[in-house]
Amino acid sequence: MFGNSVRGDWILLLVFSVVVLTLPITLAPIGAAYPDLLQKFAIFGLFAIGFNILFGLTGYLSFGHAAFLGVGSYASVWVFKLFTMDVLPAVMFSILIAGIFALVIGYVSLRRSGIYFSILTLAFAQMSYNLAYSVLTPLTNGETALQIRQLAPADRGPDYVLNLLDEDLRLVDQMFGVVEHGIPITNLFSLKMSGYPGFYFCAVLLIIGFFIAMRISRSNFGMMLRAIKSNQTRLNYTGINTRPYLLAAFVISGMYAGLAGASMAVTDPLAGAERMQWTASGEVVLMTILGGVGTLLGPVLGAAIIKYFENIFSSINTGILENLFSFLPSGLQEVFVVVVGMFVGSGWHLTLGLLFMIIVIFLPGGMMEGFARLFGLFRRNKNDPAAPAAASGEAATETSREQKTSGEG
Amino acid sequence: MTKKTSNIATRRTILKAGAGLGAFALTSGVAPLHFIREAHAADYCNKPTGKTVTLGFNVPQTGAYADEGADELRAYKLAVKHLNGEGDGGMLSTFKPSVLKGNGVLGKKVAFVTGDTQTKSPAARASAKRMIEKDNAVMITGGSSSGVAIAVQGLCQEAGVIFMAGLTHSNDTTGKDRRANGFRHFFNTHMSGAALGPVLEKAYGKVRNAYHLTADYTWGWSQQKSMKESTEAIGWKTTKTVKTPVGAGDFSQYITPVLNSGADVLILNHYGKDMVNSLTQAVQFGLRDKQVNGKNFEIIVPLFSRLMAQGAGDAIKGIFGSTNWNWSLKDEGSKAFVKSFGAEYGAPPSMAAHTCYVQTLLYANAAEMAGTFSPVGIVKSLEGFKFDGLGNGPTEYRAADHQCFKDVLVVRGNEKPTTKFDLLEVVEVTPRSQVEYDDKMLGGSLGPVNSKPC
Amino acid sequence: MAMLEVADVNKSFGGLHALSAVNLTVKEGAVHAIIGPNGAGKSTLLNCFVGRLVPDSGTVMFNGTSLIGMNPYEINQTGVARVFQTPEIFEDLSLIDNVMIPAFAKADGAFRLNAWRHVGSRTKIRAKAEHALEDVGLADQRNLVCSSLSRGDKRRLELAMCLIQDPKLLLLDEPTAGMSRADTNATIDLLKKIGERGITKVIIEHDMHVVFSLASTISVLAQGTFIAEGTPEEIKGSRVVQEAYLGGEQE
Amino acid sequence: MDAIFLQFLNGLDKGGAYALIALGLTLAFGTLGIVNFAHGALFMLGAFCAVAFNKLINLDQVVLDPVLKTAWGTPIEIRTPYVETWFGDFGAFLINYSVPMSILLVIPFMLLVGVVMERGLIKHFYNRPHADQILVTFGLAIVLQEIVKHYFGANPIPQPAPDIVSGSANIGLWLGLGENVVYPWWRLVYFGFSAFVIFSVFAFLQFTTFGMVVRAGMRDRETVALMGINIERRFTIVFGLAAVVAGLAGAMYTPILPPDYHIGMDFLVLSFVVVVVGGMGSLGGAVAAGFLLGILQSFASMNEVKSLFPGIDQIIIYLVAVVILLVRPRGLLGRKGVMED
Repeated sequence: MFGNSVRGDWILLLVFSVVVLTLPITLAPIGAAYPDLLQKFAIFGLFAIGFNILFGLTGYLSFGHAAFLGVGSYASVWVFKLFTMDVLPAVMFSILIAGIFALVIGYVSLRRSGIYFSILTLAFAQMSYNLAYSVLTPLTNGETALQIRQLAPADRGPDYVLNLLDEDLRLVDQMFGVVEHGIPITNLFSLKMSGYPGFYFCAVLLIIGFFIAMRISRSNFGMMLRAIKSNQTRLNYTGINTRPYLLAAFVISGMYAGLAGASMAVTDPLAGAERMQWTASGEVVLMTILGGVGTLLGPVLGAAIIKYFENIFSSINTGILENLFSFLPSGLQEVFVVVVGMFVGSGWHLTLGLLFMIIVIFLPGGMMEGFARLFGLFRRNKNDPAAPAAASGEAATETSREQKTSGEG
Repeated sequence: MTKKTSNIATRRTILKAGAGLGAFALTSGVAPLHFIREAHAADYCNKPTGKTVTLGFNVPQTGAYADEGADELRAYKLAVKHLNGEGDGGMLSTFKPSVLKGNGVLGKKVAFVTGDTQTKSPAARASAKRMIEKDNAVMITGGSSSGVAIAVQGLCQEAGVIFMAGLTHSNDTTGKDRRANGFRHFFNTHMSGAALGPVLEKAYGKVRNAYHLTADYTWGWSQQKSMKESTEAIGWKTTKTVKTPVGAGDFSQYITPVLNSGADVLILNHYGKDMVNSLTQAVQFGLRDKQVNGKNFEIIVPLFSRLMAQGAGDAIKGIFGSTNWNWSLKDEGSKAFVKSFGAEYGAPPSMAAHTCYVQTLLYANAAEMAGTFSPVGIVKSLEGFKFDGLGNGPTEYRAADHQCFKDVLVVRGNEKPTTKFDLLEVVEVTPRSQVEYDDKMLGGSLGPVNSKPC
Repeated sequence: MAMLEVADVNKSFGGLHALSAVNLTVKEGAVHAIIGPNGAGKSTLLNCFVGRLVPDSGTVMFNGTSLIGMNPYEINQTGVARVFQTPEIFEDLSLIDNVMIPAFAKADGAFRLNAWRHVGSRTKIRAKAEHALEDVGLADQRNLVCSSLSRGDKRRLELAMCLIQDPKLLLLDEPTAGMSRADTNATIDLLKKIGERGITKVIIEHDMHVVFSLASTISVLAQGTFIAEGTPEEIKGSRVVQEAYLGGEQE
Repeated sequence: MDAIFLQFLNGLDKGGAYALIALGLTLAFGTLGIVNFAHGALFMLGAFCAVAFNKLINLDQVVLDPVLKTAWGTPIEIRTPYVETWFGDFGAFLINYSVPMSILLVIPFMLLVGVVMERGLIKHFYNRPHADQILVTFGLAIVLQEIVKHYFGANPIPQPAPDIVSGSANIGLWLGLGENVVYPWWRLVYFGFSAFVIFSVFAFLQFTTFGMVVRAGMRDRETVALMGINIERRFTIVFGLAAVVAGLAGAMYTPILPPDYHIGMDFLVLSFVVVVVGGMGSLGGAVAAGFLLGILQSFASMNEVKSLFPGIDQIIIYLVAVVILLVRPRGLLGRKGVMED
């Protein structure tokens, strides 16, 4: 369907964009069409896409990517506090800081490979988290999380002790004479970034991020990254120094994480240390694997599924279930409520765990593999002789489409 | 559709395409939705328009505080029942002055939505946002830690709904992080310290050396500061204060230095799992069998929760601490509440459950008094509201910081519990006057009430 | 003119002397075979050329520059390519990608952040890669994923990957090991054809049929040191070699 | 001096726990090449075996008090454990020793869990990418946790050690150190126990033919398989053994750390760090790293050290991990080529 041409990529991008931008309408029936969750879909989609550039293409499994997300959030909130509530400078600054952070951590961690690399990244992230939670409180506001506050009084005398955690400066905004009532809201050229505008902001970032990831994946650089995953030794004997490639991929994916962190701060200007904990790093790993490692769409899908479970399944309580099964006779209704109740509300983790197992047992390539098989079935039913080839081609749209599609043709 | 296609076909560069899509989004996506929202714009956020009013119960359902969250949720459900006139009415009958009639609130039936905070600020905010944006909740309540409470309180302030804090003990919630839209019934670290001071003096004398182990985050520091101040006020010396990582699990490396420090009191500024572990281990190290400076070595846990204390088993016996409320209290309100809760769930309520139940009633009553659910109206009726019959004796919501002022319970681990719920005995009810402080002491300011439409 | 000069190379692992005082000169344009019994140190020697191992002492000079201490990728950039005993290819990628990667490496150097240039858009390199696949007879399968190839085809692919870089020196580590007689002959023909391009080759080989069909010079390694060197005819006639090696092996 | 000695003891004790957890993990991880994110859950299951055993032995007869009522009006229940009714003092003795005796339940139960897990799930993942292994074992860990949470709640559950070892040992007197050098008996027991288990596992692998085959299989699986040995079945048993070791570590730790359903996750990251710092595929490395990290963590928590480097106790483990992995590319005793790609 999407050939291996540049044109095919444009079509994919177009379809992706349309789907993302119409989510507020299409997701309404499953109760996911409200700004916060849509924002989360876009933000974690972005995070997972970036993570996939490293993990999906090079095979290097970072277990500390949440650190870059956290750093991005902190950087953004500091820009909001010190300079301006306009989001663009914050986003730029966050990407930059996350990039530098990734450069340093990547430079050290990439001296090792395999599980040793994973543990190095994990160690750096855990150190960041532990320090941010406690010792670095003057910079991070610890457990309470870094937040936007009211402005410090304008007429500060020479004896005034400025406490930047609890009062803000917003020097640039003040220079332009912005008047604030209470705590201000982030904005993009004075368009408020909460609610749906915030979602569209994140959605546009997601589309741009998707586009860049797609280009990287199809590029020479992307091919080199895939070659690293496939056989690093051969690459070395082929005249390629793999370290700069790995480092570049690491930094790029770190910058994606920084961007995701900034988007979080934009839509919800509060940066806490939990964002950097290993569970957060693990979450993006799970998202990517769940959707399909090395595929373009998979990570976005995986992110959406996990966030959907976290926000919607956890909110279903017995009252809702009783309504849902009210059409059943009362005895049966109770049974249903009890049984289903185990999997929703406080049991949403159980459902998630089962989902992980089922997906990985039956669909080794993640959700995207499932779609590829579905397409395959669909095609075969239509008695199309080229069906199997086309089906695998569908999956390969994401990975290495060129190789497989025409392979059997 | 043709417009989009031509966009892509003709434009080659990413920037143009991105801008095109962005523009598409802003023109055709945002505008209509905003238009729709504005179309039936209310005068405040999530104004209930139907026959029900929705409250958002945001409690931990997974993670270390899941049981506490479950107990909170039970209390909320009970409160909703009572407000809607079902069940025995619980504290509705003892609550004075109250205008609640047991027919819902302002003629609307009370409905609720639930969510999982996971005891993480971002998750708690996401959950609260869902309640506000999707379920049109007009009030959010719950929480089992101060970080979460402060984060959600900030969110409610921004969104323009009322936040009735659940279990949050840090000074900051109504101190430097206080918000006009947020209210706290629970007590704080300052009150714990102030209440414990005199009791400790009576029990352990004026000459003591205290060693603090403190959870290394804001609540821990705040608790340590309060305890240090109040114990030093009765003449005790502070030997050392040591910060311990949150979730350390094994505290042995922090406990052994206590043995040689010359201290004769150990103060554990820990809560939840940390408290269970550090207390269990401190007792295992024989601290309580020790004699230092000719005195028995003592351990103090400033904030006790019966629910969590179960995890420490026998280790809590005889240990002093403070609590917001305990089910063994004999006033009419407490009796009514315990009876109603126990009959419903077969176990007495925890202090977290109590505070959540009370907060719901207080909110409902305030709405009834104001005749509206608008935050301005609620804030006006709650500020300076004096009430009784909700288990804590005469209580006041102070206008300056939205903190409840009431008597504080000093409790002690029960030496001979008759049931598994009977873990704490109340040794002293410290009067309100003794724990009260100036509202400027903790810094912060409420700011304006946010009652704008969302 | 000497292209590769190895002087006094020693390498030991623990107490085992894998190479002792090895000297070797490979002339430009030569097809130089290194033979010897198992464990004689042939692969160790090759590993010293490409930077996988660093000799304990001695020098390895390639066109006047020392290779010692250089990274594998730097050595490759000086014009040394290697075919491994077990094929080292990019198993998950297509044949064409496998050949294009070394072509890019040759054209772009060790690192370039060419994240924007579409793989398919560089027609010149693609054409070259297809040509290289044709040379080894794999052009029909260019879009297959490599893991599906037979062992012999993998070996030929690896050869194509080396050839596309136009190396000055090609190191072949048992290029026909495990191949059928027909495949072996095909490989010999292929290597002969490449020989016409004038690439200097060092071949390690067990199969004397291959060695005598291809080599212009043969060196015999036994127990970590060279015991003889000469043209195929000289080696065939050498008593020393027969005693040390051929006598036991030839049927 | 006394303080340093005590911290050293703490380090040994902690190290024993770390080593025990890491040992089980590295058996599965280094031997079978499985990234087992459910290892923490196995530890947790072991701990809850002790809880369940305790509950089982405390199964009680409920008699409703005719007079006393609860605050909500139902009669107060008087509970007497059946074992006490039936066996009297011996019953009380059984209850008192429930934690050590729970080993009797832990060993068969965890062996079963391990074998079922390997045969039913892990077996199918040997040749799958690590990513898939992570997802499936993590999913399994969550499911196991939720099941435990469903039955035992989320709060920690106290598990008292037997009375005889519930106090502290006055080591100071024995060794001629100060009188403040005391150490809880149970921690000494735990240390001895972990040393015993570690020693047994090593002896088992070192001196039995079974162990020899497994060790050979760790080095080169294919060759051993070619020799006609049913390595598959042996690996099943190894996985079962790993589960038992993890379970024992968990069960015996309950008096020190009252278990809750989440306790496994708290140990998961740590156990991976210990295994990797020790070096992949090395049992000795895992044990050495466990003790090294335990001891360093104890010393880093000393007030004197903390005042020099604030917060050092929170990051010491990770810091040491980074340093070791940079100095020694494959950890303390790791072998080349294991889990490097």
